Amino acid sequence: MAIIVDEKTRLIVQGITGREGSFHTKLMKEYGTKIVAGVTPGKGGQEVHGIPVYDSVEEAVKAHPEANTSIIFVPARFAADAVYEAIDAGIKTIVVITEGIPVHDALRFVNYAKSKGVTIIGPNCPGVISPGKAKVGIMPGHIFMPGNVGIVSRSGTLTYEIAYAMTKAGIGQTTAVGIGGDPVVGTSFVEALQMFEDDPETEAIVLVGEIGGDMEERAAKMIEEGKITKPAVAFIAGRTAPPGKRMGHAGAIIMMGTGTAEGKVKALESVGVKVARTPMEIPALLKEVLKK
Amino acid sequence: MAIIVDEKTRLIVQGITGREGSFHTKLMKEYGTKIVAGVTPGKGGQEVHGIPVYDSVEEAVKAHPEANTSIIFVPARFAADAVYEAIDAGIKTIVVITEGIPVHDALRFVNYAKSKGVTIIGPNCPGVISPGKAKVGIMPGHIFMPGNVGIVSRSGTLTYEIAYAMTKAGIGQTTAVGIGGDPVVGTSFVEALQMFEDDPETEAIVLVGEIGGDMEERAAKMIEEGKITKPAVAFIAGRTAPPGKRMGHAGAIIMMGTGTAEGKVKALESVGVKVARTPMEIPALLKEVLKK
Amino acid sequence: MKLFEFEAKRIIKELGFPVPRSVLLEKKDDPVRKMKEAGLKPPVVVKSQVLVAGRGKAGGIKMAKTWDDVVRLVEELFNKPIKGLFPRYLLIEEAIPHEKELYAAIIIDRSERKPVILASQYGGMDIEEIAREKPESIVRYHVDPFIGLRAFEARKIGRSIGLQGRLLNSFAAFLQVLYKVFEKYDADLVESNPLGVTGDKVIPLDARIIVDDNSLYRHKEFEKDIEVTGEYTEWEVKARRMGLAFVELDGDIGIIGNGAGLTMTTMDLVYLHGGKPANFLDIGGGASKDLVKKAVGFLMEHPRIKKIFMNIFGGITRGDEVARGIVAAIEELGLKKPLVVRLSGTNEEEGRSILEENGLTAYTDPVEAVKKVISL
Amino acid sequence: MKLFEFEAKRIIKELGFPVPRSVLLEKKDDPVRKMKEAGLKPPVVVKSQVLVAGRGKAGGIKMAKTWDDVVRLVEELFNKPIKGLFPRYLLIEEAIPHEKELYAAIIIDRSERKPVILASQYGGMDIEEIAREKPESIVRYHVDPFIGLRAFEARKIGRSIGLQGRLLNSFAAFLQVLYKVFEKYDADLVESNPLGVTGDKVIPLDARIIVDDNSLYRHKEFEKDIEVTGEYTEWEVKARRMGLAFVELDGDIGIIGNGAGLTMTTMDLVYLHGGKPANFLDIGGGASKDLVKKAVGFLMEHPRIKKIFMNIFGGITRGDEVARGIVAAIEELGLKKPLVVRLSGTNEEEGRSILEENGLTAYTDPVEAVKKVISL
Repeated sequence: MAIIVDEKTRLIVQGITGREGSFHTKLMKEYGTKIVAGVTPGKGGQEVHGIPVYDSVEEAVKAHPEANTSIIFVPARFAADAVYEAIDAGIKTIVVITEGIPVHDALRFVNYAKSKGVTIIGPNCPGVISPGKAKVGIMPGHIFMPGNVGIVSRSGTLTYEIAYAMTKAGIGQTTAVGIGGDPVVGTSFVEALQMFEDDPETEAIVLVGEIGGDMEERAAKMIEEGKITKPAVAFIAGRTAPPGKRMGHAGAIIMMGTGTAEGKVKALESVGVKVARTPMEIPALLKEVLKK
Repeated sequence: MAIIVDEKTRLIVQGITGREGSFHTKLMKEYGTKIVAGVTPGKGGQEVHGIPVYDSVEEAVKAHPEANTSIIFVPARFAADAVYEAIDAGIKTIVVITEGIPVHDALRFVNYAKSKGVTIIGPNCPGVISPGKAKVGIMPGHIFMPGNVGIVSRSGTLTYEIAYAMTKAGIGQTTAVGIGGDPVVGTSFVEALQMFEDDPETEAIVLVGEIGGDMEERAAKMIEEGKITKPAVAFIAGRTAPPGKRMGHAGAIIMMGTGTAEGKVKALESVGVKVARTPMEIPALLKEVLKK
Repeated sequence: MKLFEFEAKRIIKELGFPVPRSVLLEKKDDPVRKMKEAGLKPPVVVKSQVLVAGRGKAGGIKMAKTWDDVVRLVEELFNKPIKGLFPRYLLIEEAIPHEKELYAAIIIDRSERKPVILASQYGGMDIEEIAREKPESIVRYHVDPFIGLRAFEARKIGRSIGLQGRLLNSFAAFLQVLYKVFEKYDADLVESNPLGVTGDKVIPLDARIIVDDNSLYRHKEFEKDIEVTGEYTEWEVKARRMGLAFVELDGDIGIIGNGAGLTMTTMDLVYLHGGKPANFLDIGGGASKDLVKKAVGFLMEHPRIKKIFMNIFGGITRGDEVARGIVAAIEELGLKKPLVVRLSGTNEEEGRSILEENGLTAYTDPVEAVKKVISL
Repeated sequence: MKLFEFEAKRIIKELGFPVPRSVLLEKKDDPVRKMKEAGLKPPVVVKSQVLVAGRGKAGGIKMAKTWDDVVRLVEELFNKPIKGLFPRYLLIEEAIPHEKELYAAIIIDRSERKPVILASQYGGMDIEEIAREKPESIVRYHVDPFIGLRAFEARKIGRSIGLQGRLLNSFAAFLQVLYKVFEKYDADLVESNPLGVTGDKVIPLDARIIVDDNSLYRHKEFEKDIEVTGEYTEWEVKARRMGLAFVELDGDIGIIGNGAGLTMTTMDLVYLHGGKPANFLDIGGGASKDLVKKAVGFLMEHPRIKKIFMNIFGGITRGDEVARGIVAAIEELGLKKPLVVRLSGTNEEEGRSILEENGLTAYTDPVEAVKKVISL
């Protein structure tokens, strides 16, 4: 097993004719992901890397009723519309790669998705990979390998860094989820952790956080409450980031005293989660917790 | 039994301190309706005709958890807010007397109510009376009498006229529902007919329509489809109303050819519903159908 | 409230969709100078700004190919009544060559209680006409009022009337702007007919907006002299200014009722017994003495009305208030015309006794009352 | 993008809530004449328009009781830096006597993914300070973004901070306007602190709006010279104009990374190994050759930066594009400073060979690379 995407994933690529959409469609296909259709309004009838393109998600789903997942590469101004389109066409898992989506747009479509029972990953995320099964994202596939550790991360490249270090150390992954770096994302640490907890193949979890918000603190609380029984290790980026410059604003106000790397590290360590000082330390920490 | 309101009705009056709210609270109370609380923001702590007034529906419901129905007398500009307030406080039946509510407001709160499983009667309606059990509205109570005929009507005063004629002829009512004269109302003929069909005490139904829209045609279709098995008689107001002056606009466009009194009379007669030429003919028609 | 074409187009442009370039003309204006100031030159279309359906067929829209045409047609149209109405404004618009005319509108579907988009590839005729001649061409699409019209939905509507490529995108963008207009201005109706197709773009050649009267308190920008609109007769304008819900008909028996249904039924009853109603006048629910007085006084003054029939069944309206209003009207104006009153319902006894004290009788049975008024 | 107090107040007023009467002053303006034109007279408050928290405590807000005070304080405040920033504008506002100061704000709750209203009866100090001193006084209320803030909810919030009567209604009306601002302007934050209480009305004595940068394409009205805002350093302004996500720090090692997390981690690594990062520069996902060239060139020009560390792990970013960008930058500007590159991920081999062809080596291990850059 795995979470979010696996061998049963049948993918639609929204924005398939764009530069990034087309490039990553090729890479995902090469990785072995079953891509059934692409969508670009006005380009219906074309083919991209052998994949048929439709004018709308509705038409794509009509022609390929097995489609269950969508990945979105469309530009920020049109991305919210693409998400609604996928939801209304019955797609149950939507990965939003697009960066720069207005936060009020995300606020709305994330709430809409929730009301329809749809899982959103992102926006502004690298996607999800279940090594050996399916890659629905833009991560370089070769640095991952199948295994029994789940990764959940707010940062794209940092995930690659850590997965790469794990793979080199012989530790494979069930699934790696990049939840996205925007203030409002569809799936937070809390939900991803729960999915890993429920996944029988996952034996340990790597949590990659960064400054801002209080997701890491909420994850720590979950662990404290005993909802997560699997061992977890963590890395938090931004220990040297200056407060107030970019992250120290609105988001931090509600959750007083949280939002700093120190706060997050402390919250996690206080519930027994080992926090690495560099991404490269993660494999060693994992080996420790997996031994037990 | 009866529909919408009955002896189990526990009523909150929103806008109880206003002129109409206070006047009709007195009349409803005299009729025997169990009024448990009134609400007027900023007037909490007062009493009106012995009924305690609260600042919000939430507080009223907290103090009187048996409350299940609300009647709204607040001015048009604030009426939508009052409806939302009642819905969010858990009230399941809301009668909106207020006239002059913008149709876009009604569009929204009617859809909101539907999503929450709440029954709205009105806006711009006289309310609902189940003679001998409860009066939640502004109709003169003395012209109604308990019995076995249900009345559903788009017009307030016309309902009184017909009920009065029935009562004088010795035909009583289970419930009389004034659904309201606005283009968008919470409960339409179709829903009210279904309620009467499901009510064991109701043996016949009087349908009081008027020009505009296609509610009467939809009711006829329901009867044709066999969903309504109880005998029905009807009156349609506006046979001499000039087309185009007030009703013959936007609303008629979707349902081409419908909207005129002639069309409605024809639709109803074609499914075997007797249509009275004057309100005064209703009792005679009812006696005919009840005899069978 | 119906808006003029020029107002509707101004709003559409404001919310982001291009409309034909134009100048608005009053009678005192020099059309040639105004056009030159705006950089417009013939060919142009001169359009009578009247709130009447079928304006084109009635000769209210003319093409001017030369400056001479402009001068002549402006003169002509200002002096030509369209279905009885003289325009206060003319709109002079660049002539837009177009290959095709579409239809697009948004209204409220009363049964579904949702906004509904209507679209057809056959524009340029009334929707009723399209419905008669090409019923299958009309596409209907319901919108969730909490979510609005999303781009993919607008494109779907466009595809379903046969559009594609850039033209589809232009149409979809137009529908989204139309929806914004619908929402922002509390519209009962927004319509563009015809919606022209020129190359890969759509452009609204005509536009209509009807604003929900109940919402006017939050659209003060439309507070204008209602006489200007031409939507109402002289006496209807007077009535509106007085706050009376009055519609003029062509008979001689003045009608006052409380509630639209009862008032219409009263008209029906008069007609059924051989009389001709002169009007519809609904004093609504909970009418005060003053409103009743105003209503009675208004019909007393109306020259075509020979007698008045007042049919009141009290609910929120109280019989005593009505009676006091009648008495006050008569005290002030005198009983110039026969007045028959029918009074039942809330506080009917009090009302009846007030009338009796002042020498008037009130009927209980409406049919009896109708027969009486016709016999007078 | 942070808006100035005067902009925030202008918006609040536009959407329907009264703010103190005021005039906006530039350095060239005569304060007395401008005030007289606007019908303002002392006592007034003179406020330095800088985008800095704690402006009052830093001496940026002064009360002027006489005309002489006005002239003196205007002169003084224009020449007084607040936390290093000189104001381009001063706001002169009528002094509003008030009995009490409240706090009201709307932000986005990331965890609940809902807008959340924050309110407290103790305004006038920072929310962090209120949270420390009167945590129980802060009321939080979540709003459904599809429905918005309804009046009864606004009243509930007001009651829960102890308001009642007309004051409650005024506060509720203010919250509803604040929510409209939040929605209409895609705000990350709208705040009024203090929100004054004068009689039975509230009045925003200060107001802050932060607009979501991602939404600026639909708020062209805020397109302004970013230098004016004082939010950014000279080099940050330059970077923004070039489209670079650059934050200036005080070290000497220039940092380029792809992705915020990796870039921050790169800073952390440098620091951990004894170096001092000079900046944060994230070239983001899918950077083109041109962007990379711009980024490298930018750090090459920055005077405080002595050496550059570039840490790239390719995902959507391709190693070959990055390598081409580096080569292009060096070709144009020369290799003025030591540059250490670490390159892994998508197209890393192609990238590495491009660099090698041009005489540069790229590391695979970031720790090795960090040690190298620090050793230089």
